[in-house]
Amino acid sequence: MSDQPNKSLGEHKIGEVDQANLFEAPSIPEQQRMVEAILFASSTPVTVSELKNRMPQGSDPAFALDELKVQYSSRGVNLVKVGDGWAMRTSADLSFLMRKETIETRKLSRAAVETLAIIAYHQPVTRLEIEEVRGVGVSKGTVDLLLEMDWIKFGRRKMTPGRPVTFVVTQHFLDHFGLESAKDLPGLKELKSAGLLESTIPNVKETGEGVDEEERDLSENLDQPELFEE
Amino acid sequence: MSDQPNKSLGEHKIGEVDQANLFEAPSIPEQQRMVEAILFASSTPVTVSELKNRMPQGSDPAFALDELKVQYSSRGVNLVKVGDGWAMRTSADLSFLMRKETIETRKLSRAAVETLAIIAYHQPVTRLEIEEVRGVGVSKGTVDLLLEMDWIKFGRRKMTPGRPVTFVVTQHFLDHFGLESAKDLPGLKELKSAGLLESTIPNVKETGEGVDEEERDLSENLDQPELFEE
Amino acid sequence: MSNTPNLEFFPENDYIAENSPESLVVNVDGFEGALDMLLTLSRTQKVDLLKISISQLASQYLDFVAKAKELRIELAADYLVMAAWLAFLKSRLLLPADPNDDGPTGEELSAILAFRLERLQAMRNAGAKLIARNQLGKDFFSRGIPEALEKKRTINYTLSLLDLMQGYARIRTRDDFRPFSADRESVFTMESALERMQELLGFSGDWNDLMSFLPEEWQNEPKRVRAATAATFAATLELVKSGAVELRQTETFAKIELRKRTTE
Repeated sequence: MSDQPNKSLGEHKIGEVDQANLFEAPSIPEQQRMVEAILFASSTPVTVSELKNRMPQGSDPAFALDELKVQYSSRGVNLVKVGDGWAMRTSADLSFLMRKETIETRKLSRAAVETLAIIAYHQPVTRLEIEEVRGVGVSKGTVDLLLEMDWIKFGRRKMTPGRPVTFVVTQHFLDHFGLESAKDLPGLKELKSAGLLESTIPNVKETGEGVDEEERDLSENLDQPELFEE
Repeated sequence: MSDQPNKSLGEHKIGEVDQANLFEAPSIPEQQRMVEAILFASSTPVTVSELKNRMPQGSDPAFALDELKVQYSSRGVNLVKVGDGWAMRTSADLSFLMRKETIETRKLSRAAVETLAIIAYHQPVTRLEIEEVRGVGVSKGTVDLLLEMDWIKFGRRKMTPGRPVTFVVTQHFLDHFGLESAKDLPGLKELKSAGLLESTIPNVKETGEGVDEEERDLSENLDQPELFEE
Repeated sequence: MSNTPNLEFFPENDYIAENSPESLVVNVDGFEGALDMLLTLSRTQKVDLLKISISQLASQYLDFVAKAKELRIELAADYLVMAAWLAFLKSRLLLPADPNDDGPTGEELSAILAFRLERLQAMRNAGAKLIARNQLGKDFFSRGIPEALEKKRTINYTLSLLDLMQGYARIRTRDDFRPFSADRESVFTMESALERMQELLGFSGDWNDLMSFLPEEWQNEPKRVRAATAATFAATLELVKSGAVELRQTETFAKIELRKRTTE
């Protein structure tokens, strides 16, 4: 919300457009208006390629998006990236105003939350792998519920005997939890470096004698509730 | 989206807020964010009094709305008044982005093909004459479709009782089929030699008593072998 | 090892419900399987997971299973599998390692169990963190009045000159058979002739000329006479077939006569 965008427009694009695509591409501010209109109108994320398809020839929605993201970052409505798509979402700090809009959701069972977390952090993951982590069978009802909520979907089959089907999280999952990608899951890095996202112990011989540094860090990490900052 | 809002904030309100309602009312930019978020998320237009109810004490949504309205006036989404309430709407000039145009290729119905063929071969021809040749009625939809496709148009009225309107083919029709004039259409003899006509060519003179001049002309036309080239 | 597990220590009070004086039913629903129970048991050691004594944990668990047996508590299969595995682990930890044995050492087995407990705990924490995040429809919102994408379908009709010509050829060919549909006025149908004959026969028992059965208005124009004659003759044949009428013709091109058949 400053004169920044205009500056960068001048630098990056307007010259190009004027010379090369004078009668083709709309001006950069126009392109921004178009991206704005399309994203505001849609309740689900819109991909860059879909934006491109809907905008006039020669448009560069990716560039317009970058600018808009900055402009909206301080507003009551923000431009957020969700997987491959972009969406307008109200700022989370204003949730107290939205009691009227709040949708009452059913509380998920512990099994469902754990299963969802395992799928999100281990994806793509087979049912058997989920069961191994939890030490107990995964009920059909739990998987069905998560599928029905459109939080998980079937991924590619594993190239292991039986070619079991895998589960992955959906774009709607990312959208629901305000994640740009599955890589932004809280604590993912720490879990990964601690080897806790492996299906087997990273190094059996070593762990038998002494726990290595990373694992010790993790355990401390887990005991200390982390503040999540976005 | 310029530095306007900041300017106006400074002039109009910030002073007031700072002095009078320091711990009560949110700052003007905050109030704008709130109004923005509420209007965005609401499923119905929101009135000023409803905004006031939902926002923290001391807020002045009417003022925030005025400011926002100006800010959004040049954007892809505008703040519009709907009845007593306010809502966000796509800018009218961008409504074309809200349409997804798909082009579907379809075969013309048999009735339409035959009607068009009769018009092309017999023009100018009245609806009644078309029906006589086809042996069945001609639906309004078929004629409308051909008119809409700009393949046929109304010709002169016939100088017969009732002065019925006639149909002729258009320039667009000729262009579409690469014909210089409707006379370039291959005659019945060519159709036959091309194997398109199974039975004998009927003698036009016999088909009825009231063959008018034009039809006779046509039949002569058809007897003269014309080369058809595409 | 003095830490003999007391069944009452389990978190929920309703964990064990008295069913009958002789048997207790363990509410295993409170736990998500044996691993979950081990994780819960490990918390009683009040140390962090990595410093936990696996051998102590194994003993706790085995004592629990033994006590359950003593009390005739039915345990799910996976609890028993875990018990067997832990018993094996304990024996490995107690006995000196056999240099000829290629199997995992007690320490390795312990590490595996510790890893599984850690991993489960980590996923449990991750799930809690996930659910604690801001959520769509609860903390942040999408557009309340989404504007639908209006789908406009443009239909492009295809028509080649060949289609057009074929269409025309089709109509012209059809013209050859037009009398069937076009000349309704001079058509006397067999159905109406049959109807008429049935009426007239009621009054006549003598031989009558077929032509006398033609309706008056069909006797003037040759075209109409032909049509009426054909229809009436066909109707007559139909009546003969059903046994209502007798038919005779004395010689070629002579009059065709008919009479009502009398039932004898």
